[in-house]
Amino acid sequence: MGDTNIRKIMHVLRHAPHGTIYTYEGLEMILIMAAYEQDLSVAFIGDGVYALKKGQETGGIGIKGFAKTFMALDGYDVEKLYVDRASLEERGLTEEDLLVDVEVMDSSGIGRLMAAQDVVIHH
Amino acid sequence: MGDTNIRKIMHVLRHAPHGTIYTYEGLEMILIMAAYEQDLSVAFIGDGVYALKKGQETGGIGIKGFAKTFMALDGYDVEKLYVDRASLEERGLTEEDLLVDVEVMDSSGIGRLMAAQDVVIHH
Amino acid sequence: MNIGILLKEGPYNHQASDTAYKFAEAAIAMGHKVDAVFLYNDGVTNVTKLSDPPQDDRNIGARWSELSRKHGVEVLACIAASKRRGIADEILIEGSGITGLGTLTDIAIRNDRLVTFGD
Amino acid sequence: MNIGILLKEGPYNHQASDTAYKFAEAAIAMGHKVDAVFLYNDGVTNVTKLSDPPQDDRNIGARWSELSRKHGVEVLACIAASKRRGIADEILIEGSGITGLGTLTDIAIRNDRLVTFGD
Amino acid sequence: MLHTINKSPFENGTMETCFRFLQPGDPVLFIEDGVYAVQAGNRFAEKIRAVMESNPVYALSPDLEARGIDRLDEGVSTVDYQGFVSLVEKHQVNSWL
Amino acid sequence: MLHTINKSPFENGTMETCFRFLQPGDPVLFIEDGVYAVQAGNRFAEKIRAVMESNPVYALSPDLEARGIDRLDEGVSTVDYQGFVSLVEKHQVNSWL
Repeated sequence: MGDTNIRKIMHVLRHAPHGTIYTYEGLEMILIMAAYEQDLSVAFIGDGVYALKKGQETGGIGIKGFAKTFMALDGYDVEKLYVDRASLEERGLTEEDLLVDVEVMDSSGIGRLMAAQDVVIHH
Repeated sequence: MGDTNIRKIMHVLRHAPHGTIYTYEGLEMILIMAAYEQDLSVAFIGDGVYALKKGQETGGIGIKGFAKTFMALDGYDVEKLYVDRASLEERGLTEEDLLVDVEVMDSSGIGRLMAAQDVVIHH
Repeated sequence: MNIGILLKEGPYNHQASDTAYKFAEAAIAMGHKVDAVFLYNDGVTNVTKLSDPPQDDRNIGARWSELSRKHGVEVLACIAASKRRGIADEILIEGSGITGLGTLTDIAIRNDRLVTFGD
Repeated sequence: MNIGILLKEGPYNHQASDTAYKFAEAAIAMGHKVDAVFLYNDGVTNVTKLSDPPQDDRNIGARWSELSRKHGVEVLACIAASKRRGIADEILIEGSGITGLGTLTDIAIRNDRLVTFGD
Repeated sequence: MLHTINKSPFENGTMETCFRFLQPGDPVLFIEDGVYAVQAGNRFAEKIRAVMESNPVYALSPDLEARGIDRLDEGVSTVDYQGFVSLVEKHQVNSWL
Repeated sequence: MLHTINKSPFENGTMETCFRFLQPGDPVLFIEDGVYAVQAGNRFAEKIRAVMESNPVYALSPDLEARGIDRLDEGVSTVDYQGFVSLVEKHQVNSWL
């Protein structure tokens, strides 16, 4: 890997928000890594798609909300956001339910992108 | 509940051993509670049935094994051990694969026992 | 009604601590007695006073401490689970203690309900 | 081959710490360099020196400490995750440290592999 | 007996396991990530409907709001934390973790 | 790319999710509670067989022994921790947690 300074790093969000901290701390990691000018991408798979659901109001559970931080990713030049189509569909969600613009892809397409990464980190 | 000193307490083991500590710490709890002369029972449901699998040798993973402790439950007067039949069957296991004598029951039977408990603790 | 709570996961990583706290708060507001919160498995890490979350986030340890002080709720961590995970007397939040599983048995026996929260 | 390890769960509760350790040990035995073990989420609780497991059980913290001392493996806990969970300088095992997520990024960039263990 | 379920049924088998052991009339309360089960139009709509033929089904409203779930399967009731406590007043509790 | 799976498929959807994203030829390694997937005669035998048509499947032997699993689905290879490292030498890693 010494022949290139740019690594392809994919973060895979697979957990629903709030029930566990994985999505939130995953997002914190993505924001830091964004400053390092690597080739970053984020895939939302399974319950990970819920992280992008519009209308999350966390006041009642007493946990700080962070859904809007996904809208800031663009400002950090994290623009490759992939959402697994099958995960959306079985949850009865469509692109209109999501807070940010994403690329909705089939599993095989996301799988091909995954296979091309230097580093894959699941959250 | 003031009218009786004996509580019906059911422990439900639902996790496989070794991958997480829940089964092991669950067993520690059962052994302590056994000294209090309550009406204790233990149900093995889902991956919990793996706790009783014969032939576990944990030397290679560097974790202390505890399967044989289940064989000691009898000595602590914990004799009500119920195993969910469907959980065994989908895992390709039979009573012969298990370390201790248990009562293999249908879900509905275990469900009726559960419903009669004062306390149910999942591990 | 007298209620005991069994909490089986640590703070922040799982919502269990938050739900247990909100449940306890609601029960107290309704006039019930929350007798004790017993911490087991990773739940014992709820009572370290070294926790220092961001200022705009909830402080879960401090919240348990206050519940204990204001409403007499015993906040107790299992000793065997605590030893494994490095929870020791010198780092306990005020109002909490370390005890054996026999205490949980007492809690299960003397209360009308034992409600479990975890992963 | 140079290897970085990302460990996302605490000791004892999940097997992740054990598998990560056994993997690191095997890689070193095969002549590879294990550059660093980075601790994230509940993984930061791997490095508390207050852990005191039963004598017949493995001591996971001491094991990381020894790996660091014998083989120069950096054992690093994320600072934000550590603060939430009460992992602070005064209770760290020898050979471990607390650092930022930038360090993990460096680890991911400078090694041939980043291998993750968790729940 | 009150059964609580705190896991998403999409990633975890807890809900389906719980349903096998339910007794008729036992209330079921979805909390935390469990509330995704009762979002209208998802893959589990038929299973939830089947359970509701014999069991009352509740979901914790602060958990629904936190997750942006506004459309629920028909027949699901919502409760807040005090409503959760009220259910616990009436029933012993079986928390399916 | 090497895919590792550490969860029992009976309680958790990780294995089935991973299988949807696998590329032909990618090796799959079951570790920790994941190894229950390849015990012969269980409910997942057909799924494992289907994956093996396009992908090599491994299971970590110390994890199999710890769980008392001696009969494996035909075609599954076992590796120890050094064998795990050898797979990592040949492939980038995708740990499905």
